[in-house]
Amino acid sequence: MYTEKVMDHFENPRNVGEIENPDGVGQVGNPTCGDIMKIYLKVKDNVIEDVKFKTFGCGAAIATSSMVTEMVKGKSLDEALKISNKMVAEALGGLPPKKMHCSNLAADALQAAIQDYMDKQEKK
Amino acid sequence: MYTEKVMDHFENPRNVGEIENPDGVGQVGNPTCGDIMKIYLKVKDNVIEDVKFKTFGCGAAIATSSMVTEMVKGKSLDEALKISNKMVAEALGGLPPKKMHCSNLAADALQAAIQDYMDKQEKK
Amino acid sequence: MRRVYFDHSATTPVRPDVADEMCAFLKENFGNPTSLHYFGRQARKEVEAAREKVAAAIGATPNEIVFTSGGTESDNMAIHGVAMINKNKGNHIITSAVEHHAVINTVKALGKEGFTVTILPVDKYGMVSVDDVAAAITDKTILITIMHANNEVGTIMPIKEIGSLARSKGITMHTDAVQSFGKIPFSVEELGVDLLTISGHKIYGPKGVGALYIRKGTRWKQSLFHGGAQERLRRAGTENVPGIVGLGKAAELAIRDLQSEAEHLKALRDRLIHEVTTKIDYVKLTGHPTMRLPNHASFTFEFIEGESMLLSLDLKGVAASSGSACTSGSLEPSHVLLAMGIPHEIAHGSIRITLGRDNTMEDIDYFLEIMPPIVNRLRAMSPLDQE
Amino acid sequence: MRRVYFDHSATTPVRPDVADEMCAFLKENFGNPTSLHYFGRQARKEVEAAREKVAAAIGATPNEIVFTSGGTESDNMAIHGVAMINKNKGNHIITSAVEHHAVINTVKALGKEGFTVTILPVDKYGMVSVDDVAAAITDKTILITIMHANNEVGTIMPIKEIGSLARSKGITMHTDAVQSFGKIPFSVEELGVDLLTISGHKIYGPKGVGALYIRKGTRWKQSLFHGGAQERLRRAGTENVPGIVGLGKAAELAIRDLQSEAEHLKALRDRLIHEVTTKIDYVKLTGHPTMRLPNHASFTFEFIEGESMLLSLDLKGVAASSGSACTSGSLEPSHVLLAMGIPHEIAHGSIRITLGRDNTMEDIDYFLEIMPPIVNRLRAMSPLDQE
Ligand SMILES: Cc1ncc(COP(=O)(O)O)c(C=O)c1O
Ligand SMILES: Cc1ncc(COP(=O)(O)O)c(C=O)c1O
Ligand code: FES
Ligand code: FES
Repeated sequence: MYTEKVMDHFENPRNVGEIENPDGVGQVGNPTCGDIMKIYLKVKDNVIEDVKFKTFGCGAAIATSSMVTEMVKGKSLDEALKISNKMVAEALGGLPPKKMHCSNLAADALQAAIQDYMDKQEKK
Repeated sequence: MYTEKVMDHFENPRNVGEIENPDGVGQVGNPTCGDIMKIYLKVKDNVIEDVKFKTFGCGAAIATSSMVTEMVKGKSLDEALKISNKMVAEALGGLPPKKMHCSNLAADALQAAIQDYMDKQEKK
Repeated sequence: MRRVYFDHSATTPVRPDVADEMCAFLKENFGNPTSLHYFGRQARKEVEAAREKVAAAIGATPNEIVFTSGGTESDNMAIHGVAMINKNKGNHIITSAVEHHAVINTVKALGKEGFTVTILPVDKYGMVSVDDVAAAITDKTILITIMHANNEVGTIMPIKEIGSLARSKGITMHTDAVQSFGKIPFSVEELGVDLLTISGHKIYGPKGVGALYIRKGTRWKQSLFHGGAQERLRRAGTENVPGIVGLGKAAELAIRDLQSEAEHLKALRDRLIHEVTTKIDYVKLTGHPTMRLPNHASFTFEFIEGESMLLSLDLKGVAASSGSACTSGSLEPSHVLLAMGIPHEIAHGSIRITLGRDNTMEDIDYFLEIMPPIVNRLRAMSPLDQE
Repeated sequence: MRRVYFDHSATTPVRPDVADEMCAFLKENFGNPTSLHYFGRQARKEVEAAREKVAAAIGATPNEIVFTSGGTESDNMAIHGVAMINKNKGNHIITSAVEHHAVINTVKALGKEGFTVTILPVDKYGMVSVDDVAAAITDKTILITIMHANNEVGTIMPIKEIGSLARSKGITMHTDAVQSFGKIPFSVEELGVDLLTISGHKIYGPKGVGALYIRKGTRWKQSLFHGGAQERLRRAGTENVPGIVGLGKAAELAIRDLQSEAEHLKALRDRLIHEVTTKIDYVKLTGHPTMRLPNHASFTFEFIEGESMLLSLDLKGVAASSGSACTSGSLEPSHVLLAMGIPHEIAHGSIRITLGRDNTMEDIDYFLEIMPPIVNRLRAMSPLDQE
């Protein structure tokens, strides 16, 4: 049911883990519904220098988390903000219809992390 | 679905035909319902000397007609009157449940033929 | 004893190619197609390949095909599902008097649950008239279900005309194509139907599997089985994978060979019909003389009864039937023949000879040799007036 | 790659003996059992022989067995048929929260059609309490339907006690024995049930065939399919003869081997359960520790999600599932685990290992070798607090 690309990201997820003292953190989902994604950002000069994730969820959830981190690493925040769930799914060669919402989660977690970074910047 | 006995009587029916100047004739059923049995009797000293049948109907109808004629040939009218549809079916080694009514027809045709003989006697 | 099978409308032998494919499958590929793992995916692949074959065979897209346990389930599912979803829109259903029991009994059951039913008559050939359909339509009509070809008398109905009429009125149209599929060419587009029933065991495929075509966008809902989410929620229950594989293969081969088979069958059939109707007295062909299935010959023999003919033929090794396999077990004469205006006593003397791909001209010759004495013997036993 | 099949509750491979018999049948004996002629009678003989085998396997008489297209159809047919015939007598149906969807969705659908439904809770082991059943009974209760063994957690229900309770109150009792049949010994007499469901593909038989036991004298009517007069008017549609033959054979063999299989399976299962629960942290066995199917082990692994475990196992060649095959395709956690009081986030981390006759201790060893690193890897990826 999953594409080779999905399985590759599931088996060898990129950027798993946490960043100590991150510049931004985003978390979406909750354990009751069975999916949680957490994304950590390190930002320098408006560019995402480093990104890591932790995910509790299905295979698609793990693969989309991995893919989204790969897609934004080295990108400017403006570029990163343009990443939609559709783009994530496409980058993985597609997802089964039932699993499209998993890609939502990944994009949402990223947006949340960027928002968190921006909020923190404002407060400075 | 039919016993060997039924098939034997179907394949080699005994006493098929008509009797010229019969002493009694019985006919039951009608072509609309798909079954007609006609039994001809020759009676002497209250004994059935000869009996013949003609039948329009299913395999069971033909076999029960044949069997009933065989059962009554040479019997006294009193004995013949005791022949029930159950006895005919049993003599054939049984009939499928759906086909039990065919044995009714045969016994009924016999009774009708005897009745016809008796009616004629009375009128003499 | 020589054995001749002449009852292909009741069921067909499984083609060796189909049986081989199914057997390989039975032994090796056993997964549940719903399972996510390797074994499940292997099974899923085959189910989807079969779906593509069935879809291609009737000119549909794979998503429009739902696998079922057979023609009976497909008919029930089609009719009930359209009735249930449309019951607030209308309650009138049109069918014909010569449908298979799977259709007519389903429609009649709905008739007891508040639906209004029109059962259209047929002409002496068993044909429904398009004008009758048009006249029966009301603004409450939600479904027209009329078979493509009749199982008892082989008549092919004007489904194309009825289909376009239905479409022009926005009425959902179902056809039972169990007998026509694989025997005459058609596509769902050409017929203009919204739902169409097929069955595996009538096309040299396995028993216990069938399909329902449901055109994309058709107002229909699953209303028979509750359970798992199989077949995209359109049919609950673990898929009969080997059966589905067999149906796919059988459908593919049936379409591939349709043209050449039809020629072969027509040659046999035409000789059979010609010889029987000329060599035996008081015999009539039932069904339409030309608009009929290529493998189908059906007759009435006056003064004698069908079952006794069948038994006599069986004793000589010939397997035929008198109407449908279902009615063979019952005592009433065929509802199809009665609807065609054939009197009861004559309807009782019906015989159906349905040919198949393995039949030969020798089979026909054999039948023509044994049938006249059978008829003579039974007529000699018949009390009916024969002048 | 080593391939280990651990999903026998989803479906089983067809036993070679069964497949051989079916294949011979597919190729040679193709008649329609309703047909009167030779070919029909040959098929009929085999159908009735299979019916005797199935009847013998559950201690019933052959007339009490109706063949269907599978467990889902049998469940639907049982429940709907009892509801329809008794609707003037009463309208209350009792079931449990852990039934298969084929039962619970059917009962819920009746709940929308004027029936009152009681869905009994279960304890933390997934067990229904007999007292709860007794307390739920009203003078309107017409049907109790509670499964014999649960497919997701393997718990065996006190059907004998519930059956005799139902009988003492004159209430019809149905049990879904799809998972227990062939795995634990029982007879319909001993269980005291009026209707009982079995399915071919769970006992090393074919998919697409099942049976419903209907005790003589039970108030039940055919209410799903309309059509021909097959199965003594209890199930319309041409019989799936090869499937039925396969089911008969599979049932016979399952009962013959039940005792020895059960010992083999229990040895594997017990080692599996012991090792998993001692070697891996934050793991719990789900279902009853002793009143469970001999081949059934099911667990929850905290902090991680089921599908990702299944995918990881699959990459190593191990086929397992997380609950039922039906729910594997869905996003909600199992209704069974939730009914047992397991919190959502833990229910999401469930895995079911169901063993079969071809599994070996090496298969268990292999699983025990690969599972801990999988759990570790996924837990390392999990954002949930793990102290
Ligand atoms: C026209 C027609 N419809 C439906 C059916 C039923 O199909 P099945 O036997 O697969 O249930 C048949 C055959 O029996 C048929 O001839
Ligand atoms: C307990 C139970 N009931 C019913 C079914 C449905 O049976 P089938 O797959 O034959 O439709 C299953 C299996 O899926 C089951 O485990
Ligand atoms: S994250 Fe919910 S199913 Fe994939
Ligand atoms: S005489 Fe009517 S069915 Fe036999």
